[in-house]
Parts: sequence; C-alpha cells; structure tokens
Amino acid sequence: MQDFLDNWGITVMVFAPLVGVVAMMLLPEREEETHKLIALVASVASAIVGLLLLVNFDYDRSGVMQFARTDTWISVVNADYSIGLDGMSLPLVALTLLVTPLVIIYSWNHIPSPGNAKAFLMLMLVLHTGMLGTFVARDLVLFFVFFEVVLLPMYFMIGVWGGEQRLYAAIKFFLYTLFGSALMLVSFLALYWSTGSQTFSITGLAELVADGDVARNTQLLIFGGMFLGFGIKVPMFPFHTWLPDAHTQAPTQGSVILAAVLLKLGTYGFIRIAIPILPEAAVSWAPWIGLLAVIGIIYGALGCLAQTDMKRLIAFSSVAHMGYVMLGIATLTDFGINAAIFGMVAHGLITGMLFFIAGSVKERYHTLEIARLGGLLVQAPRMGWILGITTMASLGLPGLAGFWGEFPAILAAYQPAPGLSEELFRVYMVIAAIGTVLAAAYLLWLLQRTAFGTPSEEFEDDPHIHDTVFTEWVAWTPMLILIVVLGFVPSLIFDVTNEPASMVGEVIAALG
Amino acid sequence: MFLNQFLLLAAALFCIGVYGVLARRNGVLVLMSIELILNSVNINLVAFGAYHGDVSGQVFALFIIGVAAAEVGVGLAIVLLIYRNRRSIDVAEANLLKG
Amino acid sequence: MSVLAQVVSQPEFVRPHIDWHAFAPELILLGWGALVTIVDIVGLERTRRFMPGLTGIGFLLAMVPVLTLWAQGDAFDGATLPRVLFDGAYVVDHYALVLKGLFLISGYVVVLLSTNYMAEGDYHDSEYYQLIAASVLGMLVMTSARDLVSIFIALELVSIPAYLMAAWRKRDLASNEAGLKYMLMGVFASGIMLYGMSMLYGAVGDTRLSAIGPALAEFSSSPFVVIGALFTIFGFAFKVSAVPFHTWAPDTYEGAPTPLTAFLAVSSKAAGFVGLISIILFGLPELSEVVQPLMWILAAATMTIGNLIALRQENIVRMLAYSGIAQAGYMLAPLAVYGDVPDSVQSSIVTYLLIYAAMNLGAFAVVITAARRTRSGDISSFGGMLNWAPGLTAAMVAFLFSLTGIPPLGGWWAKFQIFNALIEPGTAAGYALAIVAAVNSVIAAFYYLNVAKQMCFLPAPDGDNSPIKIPAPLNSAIALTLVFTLISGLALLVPDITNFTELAGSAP
Amino acid sequence: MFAVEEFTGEVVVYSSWFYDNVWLIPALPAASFLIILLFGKRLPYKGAEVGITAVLAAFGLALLTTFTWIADIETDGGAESHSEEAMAASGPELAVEAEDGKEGLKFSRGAPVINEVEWFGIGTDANRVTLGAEEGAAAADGDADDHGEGFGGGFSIPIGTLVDGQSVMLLFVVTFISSLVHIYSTDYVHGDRRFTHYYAFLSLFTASMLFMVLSSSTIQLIVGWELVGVCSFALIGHWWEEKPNSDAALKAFLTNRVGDIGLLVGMTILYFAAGRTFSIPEINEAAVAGDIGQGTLLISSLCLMAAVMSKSGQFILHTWLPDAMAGPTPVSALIHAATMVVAGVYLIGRLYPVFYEGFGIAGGSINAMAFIGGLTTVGGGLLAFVQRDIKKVLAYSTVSQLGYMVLALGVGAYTAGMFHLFTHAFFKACLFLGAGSVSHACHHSFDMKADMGGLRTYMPKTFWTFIIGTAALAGIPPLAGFWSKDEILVGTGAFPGTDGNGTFTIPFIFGLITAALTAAYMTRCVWLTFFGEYRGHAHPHESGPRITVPLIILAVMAVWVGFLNMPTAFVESVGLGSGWAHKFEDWVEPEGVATFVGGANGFTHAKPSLLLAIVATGLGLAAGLIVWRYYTALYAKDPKATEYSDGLASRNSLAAAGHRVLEQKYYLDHLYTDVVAGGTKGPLARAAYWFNQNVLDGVVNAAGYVSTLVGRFVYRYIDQGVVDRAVNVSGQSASESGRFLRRIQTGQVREYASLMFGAAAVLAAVFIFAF
Repeated sequence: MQDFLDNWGITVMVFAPLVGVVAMMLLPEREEETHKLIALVASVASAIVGLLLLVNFDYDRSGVMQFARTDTWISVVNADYSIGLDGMSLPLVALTLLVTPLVIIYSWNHIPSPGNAKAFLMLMLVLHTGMLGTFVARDLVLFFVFFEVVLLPMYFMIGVWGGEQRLYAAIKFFLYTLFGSALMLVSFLALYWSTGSQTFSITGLAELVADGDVARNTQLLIFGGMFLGFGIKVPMFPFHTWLPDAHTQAPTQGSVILAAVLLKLGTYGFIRIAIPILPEAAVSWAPWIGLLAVIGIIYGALGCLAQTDMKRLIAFSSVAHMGYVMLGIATLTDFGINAAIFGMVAHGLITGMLFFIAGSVKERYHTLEIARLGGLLVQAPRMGWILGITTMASLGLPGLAGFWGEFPAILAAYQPAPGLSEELFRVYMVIAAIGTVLAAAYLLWLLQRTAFGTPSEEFEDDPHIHDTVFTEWVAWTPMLILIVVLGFVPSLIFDVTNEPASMVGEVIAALG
Repeated sequence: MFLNQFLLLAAALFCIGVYGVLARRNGVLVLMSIELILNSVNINLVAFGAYHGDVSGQVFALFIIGVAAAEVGVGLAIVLLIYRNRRSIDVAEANLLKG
Repeated sequence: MSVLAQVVSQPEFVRPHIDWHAFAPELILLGWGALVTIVDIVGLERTRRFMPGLTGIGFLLAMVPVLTLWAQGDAFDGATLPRVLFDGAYVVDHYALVLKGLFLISGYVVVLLSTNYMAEGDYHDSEYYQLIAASVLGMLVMTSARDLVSIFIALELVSIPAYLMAAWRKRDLASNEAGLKYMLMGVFASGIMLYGMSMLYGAVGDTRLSAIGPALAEFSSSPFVVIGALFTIFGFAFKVSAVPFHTWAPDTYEGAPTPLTAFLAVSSKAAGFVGLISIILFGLPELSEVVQPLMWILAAATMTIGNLIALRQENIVRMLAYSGIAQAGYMLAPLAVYGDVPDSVQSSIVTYLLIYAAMNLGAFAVVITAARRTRSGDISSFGGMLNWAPGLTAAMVAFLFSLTGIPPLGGWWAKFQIFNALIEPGTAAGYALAIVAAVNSVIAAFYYLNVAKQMCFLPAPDGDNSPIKIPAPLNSAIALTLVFTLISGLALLVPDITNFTELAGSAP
Repeated sequence: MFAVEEFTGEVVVYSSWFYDNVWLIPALPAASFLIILLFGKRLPYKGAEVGITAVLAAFGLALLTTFTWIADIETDGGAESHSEEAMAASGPELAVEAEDGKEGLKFSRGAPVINEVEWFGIGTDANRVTLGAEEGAAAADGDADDHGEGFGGGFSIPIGTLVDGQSVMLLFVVTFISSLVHIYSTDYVHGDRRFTHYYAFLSLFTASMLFMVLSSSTIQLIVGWELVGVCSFALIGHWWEEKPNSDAALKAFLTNRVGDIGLLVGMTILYFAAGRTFSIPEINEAAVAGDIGQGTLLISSLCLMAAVMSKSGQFILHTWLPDAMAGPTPVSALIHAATMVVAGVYLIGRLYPVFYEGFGIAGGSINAMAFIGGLTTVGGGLLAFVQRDIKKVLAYSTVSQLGYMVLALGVGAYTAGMFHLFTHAFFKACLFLGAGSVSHACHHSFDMKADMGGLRTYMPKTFWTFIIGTAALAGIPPLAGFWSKDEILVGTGAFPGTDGNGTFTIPFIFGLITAALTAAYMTRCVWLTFFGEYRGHAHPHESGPRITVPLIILAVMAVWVGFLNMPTAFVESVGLGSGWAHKFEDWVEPEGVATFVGGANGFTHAKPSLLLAIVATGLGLAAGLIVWRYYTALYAKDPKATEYSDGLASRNSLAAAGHRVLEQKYYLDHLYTDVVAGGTKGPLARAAYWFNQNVLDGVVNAAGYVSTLVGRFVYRYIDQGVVDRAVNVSGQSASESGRFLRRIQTGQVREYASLMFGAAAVLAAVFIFAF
C-alpha cells in the first residue's frame, strides 16, 4: 500500500477524473443520472486516494516533497513528469479534493441551463485534473501544462452555462489568463536558458539561481514575466477586471471552483515558483506587489460597495481578499506566507460557499439584484443563517476561518523580510487594516439587504422559494464545518504549511 | 569579360518585366512580362556560368526555360478559363475576392 | 561541381552511383502517379471512383521506404543517414525523412478530405488526384533538395499543379480568380526568387547550398549577395505567405476548393518552409547578421498583421487563411535567431510544421464536413454546431485550442518549441520577438475562440438541430489529425523525431 | 500596582484547581450555545433552561474562583500588609522568577495565574514556544526573548487563561449579571418569534465575553473582542425584520470595526515591540521594563485607544451605543451597559502599563485618554438630558459613565476605574432591567413623555429598585456609585491634598460637571417615568417575579458593593478595623514593583479627601433638586405636561416674540428653574444633542455614505471607466486596426504584385544600406 502510494498515489489521484471523462464520453448524453454517478465516483475516487495520501503524509517532514516521483517526459528540453506533495501544496490539494465532489453533488439537481449534464460534468472533471496537477507539479513545464489545462473547461463552463453576458465574460477570462501565461512561459524558458544548465526542475532552478548563475537584472525581468502570469490569475489590481465578469457570469459551480481553487493557482505560483526560485528579484518586486495588494484590498472593497448584484459583489470581494493573500506573500516572511496559504484555503471555502448561496438564491428568486431581495431569513431561514455565518467568516471574524488569513497577513506586514522597507509595509499594514472595515461594510450591507427585513411583495408568496434542500446540505455542510473548525483550530493548516513557508522565509532572510 | 553588360541587360529586362506585371491589365501581357523576368534570370545565369567557367548556370537556365513553358502553359489555361467565364482577360476585373 | 557539370566536362560518361533506397519514396510516388494516370486513361469513367483510394494508397506505399530509411538506415544497405546523392545536391537525412513523412501523410489526409467534395461536385476528379500526387512529389523532392536547381524544380513542381487545382471549379468565378491570382503572383514571385538565386550563383559559382554556404563568408554583406539572399528568401516568403507577400493567400484560399485550400495552407506552406529552412540554414549560415533582422521583421509583421486582420474575418476559410499567415509568423520567428542556435531553430520549425499540419488539416476537415450542411463559409452559420454535431464540435474545439496553443493539445508544444528556440541564445532580439509572439498568441486566441463561441455558445441560425452524417473519409481524416494533435500535445513522439541536433549547421 | 522602590521579593503565583480549570467558565455557556443551536427548539422551554443552567453553573464556578482568589489574597498578606512597606517585605513560597534575571513586572501579590497551551505555532520548530500548564508566565520569558533575536524565528500563538484580580472581578460581574438577565428574559422575551435564537446568542455572548476576559494573549483578546461584537450585532438586530434594527446592528458592528483597525494595528505593534509575543504579561513587562520605546508605546496606545473608543462608546465613536438600544432590553442591560461595553475599559486595564507609559500618565496633567474620557463623560451626560426614550437616557448615561471610567484610567486611578466598572455594572443593569420592566408594563414603549408618568403607584417594586439604581448612579452616599465616583475624582489629583499621579485639573472639572449632570438627568428620568400622572393608554401593572427578583437582587448589590472599597480614613472614622478598607483594591490590583523608564515617576494612589466628597455629593444633590423643582413646578401647572410649552428652546422664531413678552411675568416667576435647569437642559443639552445627531452621528453616517459613493465612483469611473476600459479599448483597437489593415486586401492582383515587389525593393534597399 505504502509502496503504491509512494509511486502511484499522486498520479492516480490526478488522473482518476480523466478515467471518468473517458467513461462518460462513451455513454450517450441522455443517461444523465449515470453521468452524474460516474462524475461523482471519479471525483470521490480521486478524493479517496488523496485522503490516503493525506493520511500517509509524514507531517513531521512537511517541508519535504513526499510521494515524489520523477520520470523523464520530454527529454529534448529536460522536462520531467515530476510530482510530489509537500506542506505548501497539501492544503490546496485537499481543498481541491474537497470542493470538486461537493460541486458535483450540488450539480445533482442544479445543472444550469441549457442542461447537458454529460458535457458539464466532463468539463468539471478535466478541470479537477488540471487543478490537482498544478498543485503537485514540480517541473515548470508540467506546471505550465496543468496551469493551462484549466483554462479550457472553465471557458466552456462560463460560455455555455453562464449568464447573460457569458460570451464576453468567457472570452475575457480566457484572453487575460492566456496573456499572463504566455509571458509566464517566456519567463520559464528564460530561466531555463539563463541558468546555463538546462533544467525545468523547480528545486534545481532554485539552487542554480542561488549559486549565482543568473544575473540580477535577468532575474528581475524573469520575475516580472511570472508576476504577470500569476498576478493575472490571482487576480491583482489592475489585472482583476476579468474576475467580476467571469465570476458573475459563470454558473454557480463554475464560480465556486473559480473562487475556491482557480484563483489560488496564481498565488500558489508565487510561493511555489516565483519567490523560491528568484528570491533576490522577489525582494525587489515585493514593495510593488505589496502596493498592488493593498490597492486591491481597498479597491476591491470600494468596488463591492458599488455593486447592485449579489454575485458581482461577492466576485469583487475576491479582489480584496486575494489582496490580503498577496500582502502576506509580499512580506516574504514565513509568517506572511503561512498566512497567505491559510488565506487561500479560507477564501476558497468562504467565497466558494458564498457563491453556492448566491447560486441557490438565484435559483429561487431568479434574480440576484440586491434591491429586489430581502427577507431570506424569513423565507429560507436555514439558508439565511448559512449566509450570515459565511459573511461573518468572510469579513474576517475570529473564530471562523477568514480571520487567520487576514490578521496574520496584516501582522506580517508590520515586519517584512529584511531588505524590505519597514515603513512602507507598515503603511500597507494600516491600509490593509482599514480594508477590514470596508469588508465588514459591504458584507454586512449585503447581509442586511438580502437576509434581513421582510421579503418584497414580488416574492412574498412565491412557492418556488423554499429552504435548503438535501443536495445543498450535503454540498455545504463539509465546507461550513471546515470554516468553523479552521477558525478554531488553525493549526490544522499552519502545522502543515509551517515548514515549507519557513524554508522560503529563510531563503529570503539569508539574502538580507 | 563583358559580365557587367550582361548583368545590366538582365537587370533592365527584369525591370521591364516587373513594370509589365505591375502596369498591364491584360492577362496575357502580364504572363509575357513574367516571361521577360524569367529570361532576364536566364541571361544572368548563363553569363555567370560563363564567367565562372561552370556549366551549372547553363543547366539551371535550361531548367528555367522548361519550367517557364509549363508555367505559361498553365497560366494561359487559366486566363482562357477566365475569358470563357467573363469574356474578358482584364486582371483588374478579377476582384471578387478581397478583404 | 555539380553532377551535370561532370557530364559536360568529362569525355567519358561515368554512371553516377545512385542510392535507390534513399530515392525510393520519390520513385514510388512517381511510378504510382504514372500508374494512376494510365489507369485513368484506360478505365475512364469506370475507374473514377477508385481514384482517391488509389492515390491514397500511393502515398502510403511511399511511406514504406521513408520508414525503412528512418528505422534501418544504417543496416539495410550499409549506407548511413545522412545519405548524400548527386554530389550533395540531394540529401536524405532525418530532417528530410520527417518532412517526407509529413508531406505524404498530409497528402493522404487531403485526399481523404477531397474524396466526397470532388465526388459530389461533378469535377474532373481523376486529374485532381494526379495533380495532388505531382505536387506532393515536388514536396518530397523539396525536403531533400540541397541545390538551387533542385529546390527551384521542387518548388515549381509543388506550385504548378496547385495553380491548376486552385481554379478547379471551372464555372465558379471565385475559383477562377483564385487560380489567376495564385498563378500570377506565384510566377512573379518565382521570377523574383530566381533573380535572387542567379545573384547567389553569380557570387559563388556553384548551385549547391553546401558550396554556397561557406563561400558567402567572404562576401558577407556586399549588396550583390544581399539582394541575392533577400530575393531568394522573398520567393519563399511568398510561398509561406509571410507579410507583405501574403496578399494572394486569403483570396486564393477563399476561392479555391476547400480541400485544396487545406492543401495549400498546410502542405504547400510547409514545402515553402522546408525550402526556406534549407536555403537559410544550409545556404546562408554566414549571412546571419543580414538575414536575422530580416526574418525578425517578417516574423513580427506576419504574426501581428495576420492576427489583426483575422480578427475581422467573417468567413471561416478566410479566417483560417489569415490565421495561417499568423501561424507562419510563429514559424518564421526562430529564423530570427538561426545564426546562434541553428539546431534548435530547425527542430522547432519542423516541430511546428508537423503539429500545425495536423491541427490545421483537422480544422479544415471539420469545416469541410460542417459546410456540407451549412453550405456557407460564414462563421455565423456554424452556430449551434454543438447541438447538431457534438463530436465534430469537440474535435473542432480541440483543433482551435491547439491552434491557440493551449495544453494539452499539440499547439502548445509547437509554440513552446518556438519560444524555446527564440530564448535559447539569450539575445535581446530573441526575447523581444518572444514577447511579440506571446502577445500575438493572445490576439489569435480571440478569433479562434470566436469560432468556438459560435459553435458552442450560440444557437443555430436556422434553428435546425438534427444531427448530421459524416462521411467515412472525413471521419478518418478528423480522427487521424485529432489523434496526432493529442499525442503531440503530450509531447510524445514529436520531440523524438524532430531532434535534429546532429544535422543542422553541418550541411553535407 | 507599580511602585518606585526596588523590589527585592519574588513573584508570587497562586495555584488552585479553580485557576487551572477556569476555562470551564466560558466553556459552559459555549456548550450551552451549541446545545441550544442544535436542539433548542425541541426542548420544553425552547432552550432557555439550557442557557440558564449553564450560566448559573458558570456563575457558581466564577463565585468559587472569586472566593478562592480573595482567600489567596487575604492569606497572602491581606489588608494588613497592603501598605507599601509591608508589601516589599512579603516573600511567599510559590515564587517563580524570570530566569534571565531581567527587570520586569514583579508581583508581590496578585500575580496573574496563567494556564496556556499552544494554540498553534508558525515558524521554525526549534524556536517554537511550548507552554505547559505548569510553566507560568515567567517560564515564557526566556523563550520570548529568543524570538526577539534574529529573523524568522518561531511564533507561538497560545490559548489559555489568565487569572488575576481584574479578570476574576469581571468573571464575577459577567456571570452574575448574565445569570440575572437569563432569568429575567424568560419573562421579558416570552413568546418572542426567535426565543431560542435569543438564548443561543445570550449563551454565545456570555461565552465570548468570558473568553475575552480570561485571555492571556492579545490574540485571544482580539478573538473574544470580535466575538462579543458579533453577538452584540446579532442581538441588536434580534428583530431584523425592521430596518432600523438591522441598521442599528450594522452601525454598531461597523463602528466597532473602525476601532478594530486600531486594535489590530496596536496589537501588531506591541507584538513586535515586545519581542514577538502575544502574551499580555510579557507585553506589560516589556512596557514597564523600558524595552519598548516611548514613541512606539504612544503610537500603540493611541491605536488601542481607537478600539477602546469604539467598543466603550467614547466620543466620537459612541454613536452606535444609543442606537444599539434597538435590541431587547435585557440585552441592553447585559451587553450595552454592564459587560461588553466595558471591554474597552477592561482592555486598558489589561494593558495598563502600556497605556501608562505610552501616555506618560505619571506626573501629567492631561492626556488623550483622560481627555477623551472627560469629554465623553460630560457629553454623554448632556445628551442624556434631552432623550424622550428611557433607554436612550440610560444609554447616554452609560456613555457618560464609561467616559468616567476611561477618565479614571487616564489619570492613573486604575483601581478607581475598575471599581467604577464594577459598581456601574450593578446599578446600570438594575436601571436597564427596571426600564425593561416599565416598558413591559407600558406596551413595550420606551417613550417617557408619551407613555409613562406616575408609574410609582402601579409598579412599586420596579419604582423602588429604579430609585436605588438612580441614587447609586447619581453618587448619593452611601450607595455604590458614590464610592467609586468619589475615588475617581480623588484620583485626578487635582483637588488640593489628594496627591494623585499628576494634577489632572481638566478631567477633574469634567468629572465634577458630570457628577452634577448625572443627578440632574436621572432625576428628570425618574420624574418623567414614575411621577406626575400616567400619560399612556395601557394598563400598567407590576411585572412578575422573574423580572422583579433580578431587579431586587441588583438593587441590593447597588446598595452595598460600594463598601468594598472604602478609604482607610473613613473606615477608621466609623470604627471599623482598617482591614475593611480598600478590599477591592487588594483583590483586584496586583501589587509589585516595576522599573520605570527613568525610574522617577511611579504609580501612586491618591489620598481621599472628605471635603471633595462633600463638594461632589453636594453638587449632585443640588442639581437633582433643581431639576426636581423644575418638574414639580411644571406639574403644578399641568399634571400631564412634560416640558414647558414655551421653554427657552422652543422660543426660536420671530413669530413667538409677542407671545414671549406677554408671558414675561411667567418667566420672572420661573426664572430660576427655567434659566438654570432649563438652560442646561434646553439649549446646552439640545445643542449637544444637535451636534451629536447631526455632526457626530452625521459623520458616521456620512462615512458610510461617502464610502459607498466613493465605491460607486471608483467602480464606475475607474474600474469600468479606466481599468476595464483600457482592456476593452486595446481589444477594440486591435480589431479596428484589423479593419484598417483589411484595406490592403483590395482584391486587385496588380496591387498585390505592387505591394510584393515594393516591399521586396524597399527591404532590399534598407538592408543594402544597413549592411
């Protein structure tokens, strides 16, 4: 068993969904239930293998790549099929493994218009593979491939099953990301050649760069390329404009996946690739990243205040929340990076949850216009409660998951890594702290307008409006439990991320 | 030797040919202008061949003559086709496809 | 001394040694082409429906020696790759073999594409297939040609049948016009190219690239040589439809029969690239400081302008034409750094050619199939295709995204190789072009996605969603290209056969 | 607390099962919250029984803990040794000293008992702190210094309990009042639409408050701080169907969030400044030992002050508190009078060395804290004057009293501040619950003018308890408020002969004014509610025992708790042993020696002054009597009137001028009452109210409004207009250039040829010239 996991565990976990895709491809479209079942089985199979990995993971050595395996893939460019799991990727892999099956369960009776469960779930599974692959890849080419693989399914998910403006949103999402990743690829290749010994191995490159094989200016430029690639995916101000559209137009499931996992690919790229490989450049770029992060925090919050659509508001809030994550990363300290990883998971759960609720509200009220909603607590009290808890979590209430991504990031900004300007980061800290007020403002405002009060006449006696149904409970409960549990036992994540984050922090500290 | 004279002749022929291609509207005349260009090349090749004392230039020229015949043959066939459908061999009128 | 020079200068004719095995693909295709012609002449109408199959078999038969040469080139008859024939004018190496394979297979696919189109269109189809065979023969010659004369012959052998085929729909004015434009421009471009070739010959006194290459070192940048080199390159730039020599392409593509368009966009363009690679890498290695900036400009202009115009196209074939122009820009790009890293440049362009052939032929195959129903080339007429042809749509999406360069579809590996070659030397020019290419890939995505959008997101314009029947030849063409697109996307096979490290730069 | 002398003794740490298991106290209501949440609706009493059981159990434990604490203190020297000479000599057994021998906070008595476990840690393993239950605060010292060294060391975030006088006192208050409120609510919110939810949140609130009170680390404090905020939010918005209620809830939460910026930033600064520690004792120690620069301390104090201002309703962030009265009255009593709102005061007390050093309280005459407190106390008092709503009167009164506490802490009168917190909890809870009882009788109205009056005959128990509460609040001896208020006034050190930590004249004057104001507005409130004639339309009746018993209990407390901290002189003069004096101080204030920055100024206790007590009480009585006179005169004129129809305030138009002249006689008659009482009540208080509603509250509302506007602007013009547009425009321009470039493709083959040859010629020319 151990042997199997060591050699094949990750591979099986990543590619199990594709087996489901093949199976579904062979079945006719009309057997919808079978498709749902296959999709669920595939994603759960992946999750079970993932769970075995999680159980067998040696938590005392979370800084080390485990279940690692490296096979030659493209010998021409020395690109390997190199995968592994460490403390940095583990929480995100776990998040992905959790969210996809839940989304599939939610889809059981929420296949968005115009239907076609087969195609929808196939895309979902492809997406799953892509996301998992990105988190386990230890080779830049492999990473790039997986990073891009997620584009396609998401494009179709938005384009086919999305809202009114879906065409615009889908293409915007696609083009933005493609732009970033094209430049990212250029950066990867530049790195590959400029070290002098051609390798795409992340650790190998980090060592080569540390040995001084790459000129400082080259490093800066390469980092710039990666910054664009990852920054767009995060998304950081001012590359964020694809996000509100994509989130708003995507079907519920798409929004959930986008918020929960996809955005993390960018931030994960920073802490897995950009910073460890190019620490010197990271130090030079960090003030700018920090600046964009705090601009994002305030800007995202202001954007939220202006929204009249529930889903768009939640979407904009991602800009602000990812700002905290990026601020944590920009401090380049172990503390900040820990906070960032926590922030990613927390944001994934919370915002994912918010999108779930928005989807269910839309399904019942056929609108997400905040002005027309109200009295959710009256008409669907359980859902109203869930919305309340989730908003509280989102605004960073201690005792719920959101806080541990936000406060430590602010804390870390007080004392950034050596070599970074303390004064500057302290200003960022204060701005970020102000952001928490705005976050509370728009989220509570949302809560007040949607959950409190009494239902408007229009929906007062609408028979379609019912409380949470079974599939929703199944899909939501694990997320809600995690939101609370992580709020009280943050060590669940911090214990895992600690070592790898410290390793990054030490690399930076060694420079200063 | 008189290499330069041959080259200048060839260049002049080439230019005339190019002018013909660009200025003539008559399909047949365009083909003939191209023929001029090809012949200027032949002159070049033969002259260079002689200059270098190397036969491959002349061989090249022979091939060009052969190929030119084929080209003109195909070209005339197409012009003829156009004429049959349009009753005109004005290449300027062929502007159905654009943009 | 070329082979004919020997004939002239030596009183006694000595029969040159001919490596028949190395020459076998061309011979088989030639013989088979003759056979097909004879069958056609003898059988007339009765044999007509066997023509596509027969021609296809010819391509596959010619593949046999290609494979044996590749696999057992060392052992079969004692000769090793590269096999040099005719005193260096004709070389069979891995590079040539890979491309021969490409041309034969893509020829075969074009035959598959043409089968129903020709059979249903009431054209003279027998001759059409013979002409394709002739054109492919020219391409086979092109891969091995290392001499200005043979390159020229090969180029004309590729082009002249294509002129005819472009005008194949005799009663269609658009087709006539396509043929006319293609022919006039092609011949004119040949003239320019020949003028340049004559200059190169004049400077060196030899037509073999292996002789021209080193000899040009002395001339480095005399106007004479520069004009020779530039004009020669322009001839090929026309063939690969590089901006500003691209103007014929959209018109011809649109007017010509669609299978032929596929042939032009893929095989013929690839042949142009082969010639270009041969000329530049083998013939002009010493002239890199002149040719590199030229290729930089051509590549940047080609990809940018091609993409920008493609944005505004409403006709799918025309869009594919412009997209093909842009793709040619990517393929030209590595030549902007060939002086530094000839090996990678050669590998990357050939990689791109292989993958491009698969995905573009696939896209054309889908267009031809879908057009059987829509009877129109308008992109908007493809609306709702997801409903009436889901499999076809999935395939088209794969081809489009491959063209965009999204992993895990072939196109990404092709682009990756291009970027790789551009960045390898670490020059500013290389980086700059890589960034231009990166930005362009985003612009390109827009119009590829536009097609995907029409097919997947929008309803059918006529509201008819009944499924369509796909003829077997088209089905197999799509399957073939799709499989290759997917395989190459996982970076299998292609990297292994395009790794020419031992060849380039050391022209025989 | 801190004294100048060198301390030679050792740190004393008490131990007891109760201290080690004090976590049970918050755990009980927390468990109750979960049970009510999950099963509440299915229980016979809809969850109320669970909440009451849990909170009573918690109260029992808290009581035992309190007694243990008192017993420990008493054994450890007790009252006899509280004098400074004796204190220095005391050297008990259970001593643990900081291992590095560094000067820091050293307690001779009442040292905090800390039980911590690592909540989670971040950073390299080697440096991580692990705190066992046995190792006390001192053990953490050594490790704390390690973090300070070098970069990227370990971080440990502990969770645990800190038991000392201050937390024990709050434990007692919170559980006590919470128990009463739980019982009271069974009647008061009986039949409410969300009865179960109500109890769930009461339990959660109690748990959070206790969690915060017991916090041993700043991070735990923040967690508790936010959690009580949320409970407050939920309970203010308990009747969220009505928009004003949810508005009030939002306002409360958001205003508190503004203060939280300060909390987060301030705690962050302290975390790093104190050598990377969240531990409250360690931070205090660092502040006292001079490890933190004065500037840093000042900045962090100011930041934390923002949090205090929002949580404890200090000017200018107080406006949410009166609005918070939208919640059910028992909630107002528990959260917005007795417990949660004093969290800010508690925070100051918890980190007192930081504030003390940061504001340079020693030897000062004014500082931000004292000034804000003074301003709040007077401002709140004035505002309380003009309210119609009985709960709002009490709310502003709470604001005023909280200002008093902050003022006390600002002038260095730590014990006085804490003592006032303690006494205030009882009489203010009593008043609020009394107001609830009144409204319960009057159709749930809180409008004193329209729906009350003359209620003393209908509900005597409520009346008498209310009177006791009022008297205690007004500082009438010998009720609780008198003692604590007096001590604060003394603590300012401004009155001759009191010798405080400095000479805080302005706060002293503020304090005196408030003493008078409090008596005045409470008299008005009592008169309007209980005297005169009944003006409502209901049938007022006395409330049931579940309401009146808590009232009586609280009234009893309000009577006697003041005796806990009598001055020595007084105790001696009435013939009790000096052991009766300053019990509260002994129990709550830790004693020890600290090394101050500069070492010159220490923390001292002021000397009580009989004269001052008389003056302050006299002022209060006088003010009360004037108001009383005003209303009796009014009553004589019209039994149902609540205000002169043409009082100063209403004569503000030219049209009224003639009327005024005619009424001159009337005015002469009432010059006294009108100008003095009405003058205060009318223009001044009204002006203050106007300022409050339109400026301060307006600022808060405007802040919300403006940020929404800014949000809209940014979204519409910057986001959609510039950032997003830039992207779209670049897309369009690409497309447009495509359109332009299409024109090349004319369809004319000769033009194609020209282009081709032209390009060839140009390129050739360029390259020939270039090379």
